[in-house]
Amino acid sequence: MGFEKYMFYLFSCTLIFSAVRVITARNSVHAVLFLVLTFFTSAALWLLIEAEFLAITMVLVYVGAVMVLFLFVVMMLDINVITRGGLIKYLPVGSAVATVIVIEMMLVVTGSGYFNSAKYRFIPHTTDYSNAEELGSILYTFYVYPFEIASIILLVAIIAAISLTLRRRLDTKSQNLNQQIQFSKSNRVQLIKLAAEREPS
Amino acid sequence: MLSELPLLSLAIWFPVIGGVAILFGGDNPKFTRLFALTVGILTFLISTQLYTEFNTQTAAMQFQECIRWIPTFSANYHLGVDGFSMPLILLTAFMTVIVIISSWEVVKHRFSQYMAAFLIMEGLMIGVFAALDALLFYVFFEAMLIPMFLIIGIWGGSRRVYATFKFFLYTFFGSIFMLVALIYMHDQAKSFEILDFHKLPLNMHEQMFIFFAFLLSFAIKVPMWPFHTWLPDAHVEAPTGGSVILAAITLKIGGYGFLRFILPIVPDASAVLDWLILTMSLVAVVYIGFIALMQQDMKKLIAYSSISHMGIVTLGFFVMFTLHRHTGNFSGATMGIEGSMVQMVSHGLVSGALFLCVGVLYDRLHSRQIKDYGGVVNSMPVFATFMVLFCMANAGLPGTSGFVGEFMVIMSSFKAGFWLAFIASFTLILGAAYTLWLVKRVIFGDIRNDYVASLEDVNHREILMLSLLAITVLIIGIWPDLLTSIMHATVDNLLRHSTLTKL
Amino acid sequence: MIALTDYLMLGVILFCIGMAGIFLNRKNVITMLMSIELILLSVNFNFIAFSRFLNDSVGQVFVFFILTVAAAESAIGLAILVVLFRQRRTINVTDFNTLKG
Amino acid sequence: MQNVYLWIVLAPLCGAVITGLFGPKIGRSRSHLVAISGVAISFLLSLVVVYQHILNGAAPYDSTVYTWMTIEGICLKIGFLVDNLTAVMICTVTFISLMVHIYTVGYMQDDDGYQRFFSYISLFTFAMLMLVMANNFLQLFFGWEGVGLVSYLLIGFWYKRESAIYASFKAFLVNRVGDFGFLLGIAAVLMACNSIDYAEVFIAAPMIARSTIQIIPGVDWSLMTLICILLFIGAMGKSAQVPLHVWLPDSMEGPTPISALIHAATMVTAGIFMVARMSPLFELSETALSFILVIGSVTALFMGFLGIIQNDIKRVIAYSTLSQLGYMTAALGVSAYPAAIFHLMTHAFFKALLFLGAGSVIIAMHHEQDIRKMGGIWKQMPITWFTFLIGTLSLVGVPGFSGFYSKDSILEAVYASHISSASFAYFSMILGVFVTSFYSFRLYFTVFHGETHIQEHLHETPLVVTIPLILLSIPSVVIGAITIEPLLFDTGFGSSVFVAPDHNVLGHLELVFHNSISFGLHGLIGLPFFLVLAGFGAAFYLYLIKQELPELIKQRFYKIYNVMDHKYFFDEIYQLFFVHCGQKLGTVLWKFGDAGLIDGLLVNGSAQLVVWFASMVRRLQSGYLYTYAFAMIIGLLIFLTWFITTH
Amino acid sequence: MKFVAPDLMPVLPELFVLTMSCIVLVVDMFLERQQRYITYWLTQLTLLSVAILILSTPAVQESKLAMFGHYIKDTLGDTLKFFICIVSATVFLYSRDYLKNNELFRGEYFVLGLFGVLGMMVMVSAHSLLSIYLGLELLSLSLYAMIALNRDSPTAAEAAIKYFVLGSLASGILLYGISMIYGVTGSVDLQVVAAVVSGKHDHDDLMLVFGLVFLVVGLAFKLGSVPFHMWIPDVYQGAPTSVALYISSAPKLAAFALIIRVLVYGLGSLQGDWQQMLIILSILSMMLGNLAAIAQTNIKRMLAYSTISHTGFLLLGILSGTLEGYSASMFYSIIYVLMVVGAFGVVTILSQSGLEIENIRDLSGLHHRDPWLAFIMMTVMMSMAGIPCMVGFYAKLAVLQAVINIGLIWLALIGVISSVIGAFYYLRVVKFIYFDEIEHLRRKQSLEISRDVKFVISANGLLIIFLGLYPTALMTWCTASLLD
Repeated sequence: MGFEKYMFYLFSCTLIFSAVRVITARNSVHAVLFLVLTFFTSAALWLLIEAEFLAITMVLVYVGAVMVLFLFVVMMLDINVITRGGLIKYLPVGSAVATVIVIEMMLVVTGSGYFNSAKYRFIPHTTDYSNAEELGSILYTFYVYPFEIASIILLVAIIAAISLTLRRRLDTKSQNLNQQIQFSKSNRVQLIKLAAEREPS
Repeated sequence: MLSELPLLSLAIWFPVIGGVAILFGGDNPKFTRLFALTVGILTFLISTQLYTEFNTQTAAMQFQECIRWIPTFSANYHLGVDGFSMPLILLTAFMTVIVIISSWEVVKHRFSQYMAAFLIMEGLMIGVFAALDALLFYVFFEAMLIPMFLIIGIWGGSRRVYATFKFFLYTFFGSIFMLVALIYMHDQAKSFEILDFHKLPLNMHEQMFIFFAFLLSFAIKVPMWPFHTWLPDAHVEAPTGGSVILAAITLKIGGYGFLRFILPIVPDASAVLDWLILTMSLVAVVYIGFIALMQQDMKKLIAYSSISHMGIVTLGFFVMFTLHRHTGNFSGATMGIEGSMVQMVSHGLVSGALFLCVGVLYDRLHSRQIKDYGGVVNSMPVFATFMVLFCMANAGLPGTSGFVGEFMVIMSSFKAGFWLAFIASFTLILGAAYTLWLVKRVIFGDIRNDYVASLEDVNHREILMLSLLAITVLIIGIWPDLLTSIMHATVDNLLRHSTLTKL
Repeated sequence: MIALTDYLMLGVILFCIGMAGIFLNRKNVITMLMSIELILLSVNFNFIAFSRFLNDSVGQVFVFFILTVAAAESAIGLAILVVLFRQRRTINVTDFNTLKG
Repeated sequence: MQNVYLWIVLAPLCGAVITGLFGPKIGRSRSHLVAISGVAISFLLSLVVVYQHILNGAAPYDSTVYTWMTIEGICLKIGFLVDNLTAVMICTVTFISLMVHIYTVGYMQDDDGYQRFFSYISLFTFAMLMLVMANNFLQLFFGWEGVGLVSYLLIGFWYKRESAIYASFKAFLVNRVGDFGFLLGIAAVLMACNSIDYAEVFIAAPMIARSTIQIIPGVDWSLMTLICILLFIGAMGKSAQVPLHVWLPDSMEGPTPISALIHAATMVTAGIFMVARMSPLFELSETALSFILVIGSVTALFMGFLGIIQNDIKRVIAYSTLSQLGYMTAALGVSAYPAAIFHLMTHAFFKALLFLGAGSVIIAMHHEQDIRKMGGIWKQMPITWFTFLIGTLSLVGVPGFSGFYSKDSILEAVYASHISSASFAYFSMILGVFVTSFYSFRLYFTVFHGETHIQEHLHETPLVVTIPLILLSIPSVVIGAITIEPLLFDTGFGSSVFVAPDHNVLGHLELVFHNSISFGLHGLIGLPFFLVLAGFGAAFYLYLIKQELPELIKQRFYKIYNVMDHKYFFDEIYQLFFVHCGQKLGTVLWKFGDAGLIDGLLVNGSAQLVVWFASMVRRLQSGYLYTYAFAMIIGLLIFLTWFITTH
Repeated sequence: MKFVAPDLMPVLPELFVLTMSCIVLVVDMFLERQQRYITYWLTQLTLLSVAILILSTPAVQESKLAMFGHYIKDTLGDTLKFFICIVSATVFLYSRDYLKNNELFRGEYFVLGLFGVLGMMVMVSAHSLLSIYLGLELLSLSLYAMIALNRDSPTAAEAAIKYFVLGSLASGILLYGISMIYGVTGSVDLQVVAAVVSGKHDHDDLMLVFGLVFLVVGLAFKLGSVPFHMWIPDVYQGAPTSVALYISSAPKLAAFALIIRVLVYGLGSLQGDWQQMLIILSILSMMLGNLAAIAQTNIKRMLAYSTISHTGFLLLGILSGTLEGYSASMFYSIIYVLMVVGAFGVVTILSQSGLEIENIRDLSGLHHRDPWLAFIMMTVMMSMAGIPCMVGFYAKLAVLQAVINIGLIWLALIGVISSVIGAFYYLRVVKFIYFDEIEHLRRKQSLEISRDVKFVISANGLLIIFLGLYPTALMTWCTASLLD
């Protein structure tokens, strides 16, 4: 079982490192890429406990779609490099709070030894077990209601994204033929009679 | 015939509906005031019916009406009157008529709303006195704040916003503690009936808590020293009618609360803490008396005098415990309580009348400052007569209603202890001092300035309202039995209640 | 064997990094959005771990839904961000304080 | 009979109400007709009463008119007690009042407030009658305050005068101080007897005398003494005894008829009457009696001194009133109640006479009151002069005049008394006789004799003025001689006055009394008469012969003069201690206590605190997203820490 | 594995809303700008028919599970859904003219609104932590979008991003809690969770409480109680008034349902723990909400803080842990919604012809411009302050009674004191309306209020008074809803 352990620690370290980099990277593009790495490693970790379907979904949906969206937005907004500032000032308090929470939560989760009880036992699947099949079979039966709601959520996201971002940009210089041909000389050029600037000599 | 009708409900809702009707009736002053006067007089007639058909022999609630109201809270729409509430209802109805007459043509601005506010106010105040359900009482008690808030805020003087906020928040602040106490007792009694509360056994700890909760509420309403500072502001800024109602009725609600709630519900706490009330009352009499002396604003002076007079009222309520401690029996307690009741009614009439008098002057010169007047008697002899009469009543001259209550309370408190009566009697000197000094500076003397010279004497309308009050003040002064005879049974009952320990 | 608590610890750490990312970061709204992703990821860790160690697939189904919702959320979040950027020409967190008090 | 009593009271009231409310409508003449007839009816009926009670010896009448209030079995009633004491009082009061009413027609004829004035004096009469006819303390207090009120109105009758309204205000307030004690006294009575009916209280009196009360914890005081002293404080206010006398001289600001009414028959006599009426109580407390005696004798002497230096014709008489009231009070102190009432009555006549006479002079002088500007007018105003002289002689106590009989009997009574401080009282009162004589004749000489300072020729006042003078001068001369025997030594006051056997000083006097003539003749060789003569002589010398001498004396003893000129600084002290300190206290309590501490600090302070908190809270909402998130995390952290550690 | 067809009958209202939303979405695409009112009326039609539909289904005797335990049909749900629909319909009515004036009268608004309603309905009748989460997200996402919908408003986007980030953070926290609960109980079905939790003993409690803390924090955020309230003021102020109106109203009912479902139905055995948390939350909310509201000049912001304080009161009832308390809270939340719809409604209605009501001062002299609206606004304010004769009083009374009932008098005292503080700013609104003169800028502006709007806002105001006189019916309804 040593190998799995090593893999776990390897991925865990990578995961934590990249997660930390996500929030500390100056360059947003880097941050997004670190997030991608985070997702990758977590997918790997999930594979370690035989949650294959979700691991795959993670990579496909998250890395493949959502992260790309992130990257897309980051690049579109053209704000890749941001000077750091302010962080140092609040860092002590902030990190202290974060550390306290981490320690507290860890103590609770591990301290009581509750999760080491017999109830929580890892039973490896047999080789003919299909994670996707199992999930799929309950997803469309017992979880049809949540599934439907999830679909509506996606629909809402679509509507929202479109209605928020779709607009006729004012600064694009596109031609409007209809307008163009409606103009004539009379409503474009106006002749104004001006008095002579100099006295006729 | 009339007694078959639900008189109390009529007395409450008739003016309220009348007020609402006026609100929707549009802005025709002529019609509005006639209508309002009609409503006011009819309500008064209804309430006189209460007097004439009142059975003085029993302490039980009379004219009772009881309908289930909010079963969730086991609250009922329960009305009824006894010897305490009936005179106050009568007073309310009477003073409202006076106020309507007083604002006949004086108020120019949003007239119909003014009238409506007073009529609605009347209904709510009668409701406060008639309610036998604590929740209903509270509802009326608080709802009353809204019209008063508007009356001061809309038609008030220059600092009206400050005054009305102070009035509202201060009173509200007090009453919420009462609400908590009421809920607590409801929790114990499973009912909001005040009469059930009277019977509710409570230990000392609970009684203390309830006592203070009620005290805060009623002490602010009365107002007792040191919770009085809202009153001068509110009085000064309120329009004449507002001051009248405020002084005549709303302060009485505080006093009424002592009788209806504190004494019968928490007798033991009252007995233990009576020194507190006595101290506050006596301080009010003396301290406020001195302050009243120095006021430069007529309304403020009368307002302070109100506080001082209400000190006598609370003194009378609570003197019985000391009395018992000193003499071993309760003989004399009745006199204290009835004296306080008479004092309340009388103060309602007298201070109301004084505010009307100030209003009469204010309508003409638009100043309430004493220094702007002087020698008013020269140009307004009839008015001066009334003013002097009411001032004398305020100073507690025998033959006027102002004397009766003070007399009885002092008599009673002497039994309780010499010094109580001694300090309370300072009201005789201080009351005379500040009131007559006011008279001296405003009414008498040579004409101070051209404005005073140009004053016109009271017209028929003003004579009507002032003489109505004057006659009432004199009648009560000359024959208080009219008023006290209806209370005897109730007071006896109260004494029985509050002398029995609940522990 | 990898213990359940190992995964839970990982979840805890991720959760806290995510939270720290939100309140430590003063410059970039996008980082905030990404921190949220981290928090959701930590929750996913929890669910999956529990699901596997309890031998109950509900947890994984839950994660499935979380992923879906998270995607939708990111879409909307980014859309709002775009709107914001178009108006303010910045995504600096410290610039977004016209609403306060 | 009840109707008679009722109408005695109601007739003046009707007069007052009619003239007061409808005066302007019914006109002057009808107004005074109404008022005068009201009092006249009252007077005639009171004669009936006198006839019934004093001459026929009818039993005292004690009955209720209506019940004011019943409470706890205590019946507070309005009712009449008519006995000999009352009869004497109402007769005196109505007679003087009637005279004043008639006189007023002449005196006030040019005044705008004519009807009002009649209304007031009728009301005054009514209140006084209510007072003397009361059969219980409540009604007594009603009348008590009633006369206070009307005196307030009357003193301030000329409301345009700043001094008048000041005086009226002062009078009312000082009276209120007295009433303060009086009301407490009533309360004490009520506490002790559970009744305020005279009859019941008097029956209970011996019982009260045995009980004690602790006012200062640990010290037992006799309840009766307390009651009596409290009641007497009331009397001090009304009857203007030191130190509550300060209002009386100022009350001269009112029109002269009022002064006559106040000083002679009503108001100031109320206190004397009250103590006499309460004799069953006062008799049981020697401490109280001594107190009364001291107060009375001090007033008698020291107020007399002040009369010497006054230059206002009415003020001189006013101080003489004070002094005479001191005599009456002293008489009460030695339990010579009949003597006090007797003096009250005779004093009422001659004092009314003096005031009205002074008023007559004032009318003639066109409302000039300074005696230094008068002089030598006796020829021009013979009736006034003569009646005034009679009044003066009566006042100083020349034997044969009414004043002599009453005053001498008081002196004798004091002399005979063994109550503590009686000797001091006797000394000061006997000295007072000289003083009285001196200032009275000083006044008389300065006004009517000596060189005239008036250019124009004065006319005698009209008949409406002089007739009352004449009518008053008759009793001033004779009433004493006639009534001394029935009032003092017969069972004159019958059961209405109670004197303890060992206080019965009049009993001693009775032993030596044969009849009024011999009493008068005996008076001619008594010490008092010599003192009167001495006073006369001194006044004659100083004010008619050596007129520059008073000025010299004044300069010589300037310090004493100064003290007296300032009336022993009573007014100044009161001004400083009560008025000034009261106002200061009021201002401090108001500005500092109320506006500053309670309203400023507590009420508005807490409101401001809330507002301040609000602005602080508001600042928490910084607008920065990370602050918000941070707050959430902190909240989470706190919750976590708390609930995890408690588990 | 057999495919089991779920019983769709109980879910009919949700399905109806879903279908109609899609129809509206599609129809709207083919509509010209001038025909947009069709979208509006379709939306109203949907909401009203759902309301009728809910009412017309026979009252269930006992709660009924559907959709494999993800959905529960009970009276509580029906009642709340009914009110959600009615309130949302009212909200759309009030905002109609506002939307037209501000170029927001677009199909998306209504579609998103409808989806939001759907989300609330899902929340209300959720019976598993999963459906709760999804309902919540559906609602939240719709709200995020609606806030930012006005792309020209500089504040809207800021409000949206703030709400979005914080909301997602809260969802994350909530989810973390759910995951812990799931980890301990092994289920997300509320019934199972409840059964497991009630069978647990001391040692497991730590884990449960650990999860509970996260859950409560997440719920507190949705409800907007201190210290998880900070989004509320910014969002209310930044969002278009009509959206603020929407956010402030019906979602509170859903949030109430959420708390009842999770804390009471699911974790009722942990009442001792969440009671303490709710006490803290409620004290902080009452005090801080009222305090901060005093300092506000912006009316929407003020109402936001007032909402926060009301949240505190609402929690009072829930934390009492008695049926009486729950029904008091339910009553409170319904009444609160009634009031806040009135308040924001008046503000929305008044925001006409480019003169947005932003500051409280903008209401100056409203009495002169429209006495009736002024009266309604006063009624609402007084009701919010808890002055009797207005129904707000009974709401407060009911929750106070609930806490006093369990002996927490001090808590009731804190509550009432804070309500005194709160009365100040409500009164200040009345002051501007009644005591002050019209601002110069608005003097010429005449108010044009559609008849239907006027009718409904009047009904709204009068209902507050009527219920103030006779609250019995509604109270009984609330109690009855919670009985099964």
